[in-house]
This record gives sequence, structure tokens and C-alpha cells, in this order.
Amino acid sequence: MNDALPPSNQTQHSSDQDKPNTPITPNTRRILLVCRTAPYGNALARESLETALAAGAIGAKVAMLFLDEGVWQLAQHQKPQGIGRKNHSAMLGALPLYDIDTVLVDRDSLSKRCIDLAELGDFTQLIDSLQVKEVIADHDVILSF
Amino acid sequence: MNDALPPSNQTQHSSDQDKPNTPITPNTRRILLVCRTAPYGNALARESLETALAAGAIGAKVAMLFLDEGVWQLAQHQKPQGIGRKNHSAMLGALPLYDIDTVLVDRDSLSKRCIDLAELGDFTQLIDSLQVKEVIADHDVILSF
Amino acid sequence: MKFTIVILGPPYTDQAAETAFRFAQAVLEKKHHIYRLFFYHDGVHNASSLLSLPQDEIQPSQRWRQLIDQYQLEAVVCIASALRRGVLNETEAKRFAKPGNNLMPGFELSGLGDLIDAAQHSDRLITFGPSS
Amino acid sequence: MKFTIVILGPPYTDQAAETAFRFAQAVLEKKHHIYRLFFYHDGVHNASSLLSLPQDEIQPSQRWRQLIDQYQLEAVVCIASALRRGVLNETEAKRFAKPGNNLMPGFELSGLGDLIDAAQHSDRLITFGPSS
Amino acid sequence: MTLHTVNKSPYLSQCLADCLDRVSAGDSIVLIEDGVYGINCATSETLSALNKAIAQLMTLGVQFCALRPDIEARGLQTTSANCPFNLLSDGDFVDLVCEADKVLSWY
Amino acid sequence: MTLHTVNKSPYLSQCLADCLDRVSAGDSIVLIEDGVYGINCATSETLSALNKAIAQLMTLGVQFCALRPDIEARGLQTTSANCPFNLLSDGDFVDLVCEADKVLSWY
Repeated sequence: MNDALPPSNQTQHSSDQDKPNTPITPNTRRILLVCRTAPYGNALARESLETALAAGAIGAKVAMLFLDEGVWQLAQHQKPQGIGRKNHSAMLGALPLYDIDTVLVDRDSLSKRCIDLAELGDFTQLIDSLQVKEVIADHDVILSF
Repeated sequence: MNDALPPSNQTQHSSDQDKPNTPITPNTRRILLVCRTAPYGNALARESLETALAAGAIGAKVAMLFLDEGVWQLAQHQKPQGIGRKNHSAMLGALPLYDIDTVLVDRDSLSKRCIDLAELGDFTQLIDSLQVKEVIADHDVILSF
Repeated sequence: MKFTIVILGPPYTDQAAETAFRFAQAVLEKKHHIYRLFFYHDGVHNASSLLSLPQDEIQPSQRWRQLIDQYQLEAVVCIASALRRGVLNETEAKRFAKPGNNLMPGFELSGLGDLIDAAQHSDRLITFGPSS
Repeated sequence: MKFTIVILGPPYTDQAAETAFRFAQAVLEKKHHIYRLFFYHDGVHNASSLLSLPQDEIQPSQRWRQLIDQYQLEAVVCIASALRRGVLNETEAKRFAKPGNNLMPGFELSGLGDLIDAAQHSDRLITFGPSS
Repeated sequence: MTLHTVNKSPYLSQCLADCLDRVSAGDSIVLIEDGVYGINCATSETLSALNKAIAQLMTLGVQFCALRPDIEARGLQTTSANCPFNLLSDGDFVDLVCEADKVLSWY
Repeated sequence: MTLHTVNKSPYLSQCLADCLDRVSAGDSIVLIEDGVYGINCATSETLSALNKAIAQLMTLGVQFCALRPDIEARGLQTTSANCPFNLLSDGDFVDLVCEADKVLSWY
């Protein structure tokens, strides 16, 4: 059911500067996953990652944007053994292995929650509130969790 | 499974002035239902009423306290036909028929939401924030929704 | 236009599935097309054949089924979400050695690839998140 | 002391049932008693025999069943909530002409009167509301 | 143009506030389900910060709407002259989704 | 004495604020599940109103606790010297429920 994707370097979102001028054909639609839920309290955070990994597995390019409560997913030193859940950070760490290389994190959401920027993994990219709006505007289709 | 309840006039909560001096025996434990959810968005509001009606049906005395988003349940002119749900106000109106005569409403929650006091049914009793604390303190067991 | 509608809320408990259903009806009344209904997260309960509501209330899974049949819609239930929440077809019931199955006819279990595919191939995708 | 534990959240999706389970274990380890487990609202899904999780994950309904068997607990599933959410025993499946049933052994369907009774006859009642 | 949906009450949840922070000029916002309690923004002091944000966004051409069936279900009054929300039928909602490039659901 | 449980993040939900408004002298509060993000009250400017309310309630003998397994799961730091929350094991939580007259769950 899923067509193989053509190489899509030109459609990959890297920053806010250049919108593509090429007309959008169905399978080059750029997909943004907006992750706004904390891990553990609800399965949505996990399911957003499963969606990203599924996209990676079939070679579809998606970008992820961590916003609001979603930034708790990025906290280090998660030890969920005591609550009977799988480690969410371990799953997050698999993103680069699935070729998901656009992982954007809203700086404001982090600072509101006193999350240390030094805690973030290498595969993430901090953006400011203006860039958040641009990322939303730049994508063709959005799934939010 | 449910023992018949003795007449329990002395255990019915009417206002904040008098705590009963009688020792609490198991089946005179005074039950408070705290209703904090809006109708329609979630079934909890309906399920809180079903719990009250079930108590009424077996002759158990319960008091209800509408707080926070729960006060939306008391809004008049609800017309849920367009969203495929049963009318919540109609169900609320059945409370007096089931001998649930202590229906307390937090005045602050109403005024924060600009809900007109004139809208409230006769069977409700407005209380202020100090009385809310007293009602919580005065009951033996609490179910919250 | 081709729409995909993603439903994350369970029936009865939550309003999201009801809103999604009304939206789907309005899309079809306006002569648009539905590329796919995708039931994910607690939305998978919409596909349960065991929902047993009083006769004077809406029967969520039967109503979806009628819409699916009438317009020949593709209704995909995320298999990973469904298994974890106890919504199984015959094949999965056998695989997990369960005595019964409860996937309403008209719905099919499939993977998250179908959600990505829908995002790529629909003109519009709308998600109805849990209302509570 | 005699505890009643009210569970309003579904397994897997929500953390409430997991927290309630840990609480129940801690109550029993402290040599207190459990008067009743009461599954209400989406909590009824904890009693589904069809939950099919990977083997390396917690099996919620089986784990409840083991606790129920080991300590001879009374585990009541609100019948009105259960029917509307597709959790049925054999009797109800017949009554609604459904081809199968999915209530895990160890759990019983009963009415809200049992919740009121538990409120009256337990020393402590604690509700675990949906975590999301 | 992005269409944003919001389905939580602003008295309970940060959802609407979080959405308003990320809206661009020319976007549309549709309140649905318990989100429609947000139409009180114009009159409720508790929501005055949101009301200010809404007024600001309106100057940027942001359109504010709410789903009529949800408002009627809940018995909300929409008679306030300064209520900035246009009421939509289910069909209007579909039309607005078509006009938009994409939908972002805040829940 | 009433024991209050709170299971929602204060960054998202009014739940903790609503609870604090109804707590009486001598009551206890236990943060559980996503509610444990509330231990940030002491350090987060966003939560300063809640922090003020907590400080006020502590002078009335209100006890503030949080469930340790939930804090550890989420990787939250509890090293702040002015964190007013006592960390509880599941067993400690049971003991506290026994000490209380009743439980009120805010969710």
C-alpha cells in the first residue's frame, strides 16, 4: 500500500529559510509529527514514536517537533522499572537509527519546565518560538499526539 | 450485598454547622460525590449521576458537590441532539426524585465561568469556598468524578 | 478532495469518535471522498463488535459499519493498538490463543504504514484526539 | 484495615490501573485487607480476556487475575460501564445476541450498588482516576 | 494557512493557550467539543489573558470559529456582542478544512 | 484529615491549583503519575503562583508528598534544597492513606 519514496533531499525540512518551489506531488508531502504529551501517564507519547519509526521503516521522511508537555520525553535518567513501563528514552534514542534526522525541540517549552538543555541528545535541534511557527507553516500534513 | 439502611436523618448533611456526635458505624458513613467534570466531552459526568441515582435507589444517603468544570452540568438550555448524546440536564433533574436532596454547588466555580445563578434548579444549594472545605471535612468517604 | 480521518478516542466514554463520525458524514454529504478512516490509540474500541448499548442509544460500531458499507470506505484499525486493547480479528485471536474475536466486519487490522501512506496520499488529514 | 480500590482507567493507554495495581499489592503486603476492587468507567477494560500484549510486557488482566486468585479478592466490574464498552460475560453476550464474551475469569459483572456498599463498608476507599 | 482545532476547556487545560502561542497570521482556529467553553473568553475575567491574545491575533487576520452543535449541546450563550467566534455547522467545518492547507489538532 | 491525590501535570492542567484551593489545615497532598511534575513548583517560574500557595499551606501544617516511583520513572531531579515534597514508596503511600480519614482524588 505504501509506494517507495523517491530520494527527497529537496523536501526535507532543515531550517526555516527555504520553502520548496517544486509543486507538491502526493508522495513528497512533508509530514510533521507534533509531540505534545508526556511519557508514561498516557500511551500517546509512545505511539507518536511508533508512528515515527513506522515512517522510517518504510523510507518516508518525517520531522518531529517536541512541544509543551512533549519535551518531558527528552528528560535524561528515566527509570520506569518501578511503574512497570518500558524506558521511553531508550525508544527515543532509536530515532536516528530509523533515519529520522529532523528532531526539533521547542526551547521555550524546555525552559518553562526547567529542563537542562545539556540533557538533550545529539540528534535533537533546539528552535525558538518563531521557528516553531515556521516549521508548522512549512509542512504539508501534520499528525499531533 | 447492600444492607438496608436505617433512617438516617441525623447523618444527612444539611449545612456546615453541626457535625454528628454519634459514632460512625459502617452503614451510616456519609458519602460525598464530588463532581468536577463537564458533561458530553466525557462520560464521567453522566457516570457520577448514575452513581448518585444508584445510591438513591438503594436508600443510601449521598451528598453531591459540584465543583470546577462540574458546574457546567448545571447550565440550562442544553440541546445535545446535534452531538448524539442524551440530555444531561434532564438526568440531573431526576435527582430529587431519587431522594438526593443535598446538591451543593460551589459559587466561585460558577462565577469564574460566568454562569448565571438564576439558571440553577431549585434542588441545588449554593455554598462558598469556606463551606466547600467544610463539606469535604465533614464527610466520611468521597467518590470523585 | 480526498480526506483521511484519524480517530484516537473510544466510543461512549469520549466525544472524539462522535465528532469524527459527524465530520465524516459531512465530508461525504459535500461529495468529497474519504481515502481512509484510521483508528488508532483508544480509537480502536470503535471497531469492537461487543459494544452493547441500550437500544435507544447510538450503536457506535454498527453505525461506523453502515457508513463504511454504504460508501465502500477503507477503515483501518491499527493492529498494534488493537491487540494491546483487546480488539482482535480471527487470525490474531488464533495467534494469541484467545477463545474469541471481536473485530466488527467492515474494519480491518493493519499497520502504522497505512497511516503514513494516508498522510502522503490524502489532500487533507484531520485527527480527532481524545476529548478528555 | 479494609480497603476498597476504585479503578477508572484502562490498562496500557493510561497509568491509573497500573498505579492502582501497585497500591493493591502494597496494601496486601502490609497485611491489610481489600474489601473490593471496583472497575468503573474505562477501568472495565482491565477485565478483558482479549488483551494481547507482547510477552515481554505486563499482561494487565492476567496479573489482576493472579492477585484476585491468590488473595481471594472480590473484583467487581460495573455492568453498565462494561456493556457500553464491549466487556461481556456469557450471560450478557447471550442477552445482547453477541457471538462471544470476553470477561476474564475472576472478575464479576455487577451494579453500582456494589460501589455504594463498598463506600459504606470499607475503612478506606481510594479512587484512581484516568491519568490522561 | 493552517487550521487549528482545540477540544479542551480553557478553564481546565493549557491547550488553547498553547495553540494561540503557535498561530500564524491568516490561520484559523475552530473550538470543538469541550473547547467551545473558550467562547467565554470575551466575558470571563478568568480567561482575560486568552482574550487579549485573541484580540491581538484578530488584528493579524486570524479567524476564530466554534462548532455550533457543541455550543448548543452545552447550553452556552453566544449573544455577547463582542464574541469574536463565528459559529460553524459540521458542513461549514468541512469547508474550512478544505480552504486550509492542513489541520493541526490541539488536544 | 483528608488525603488529596493529584495525578495531572500542573503545566497542563488546573488540577493541582483546584486542589490547593480546597485543602484544609492538617491535610496531606500526594502527587502521583504525571502529577509529580508538580515537584518543580519550587524552582519553576511558570508555577510560582502554585509555589506561593504551597508555602502558605505548609504554615497550616499541610504535608506535601510525591510518589517516588513516578518521579524516578520521569527522570525528575529532587536535589533542590527547597523542594517541599517528601518522597513516598508505594508502602508509605498506603500508610499515609491509613493515617488519613479519607481520600479525595483530583484528576
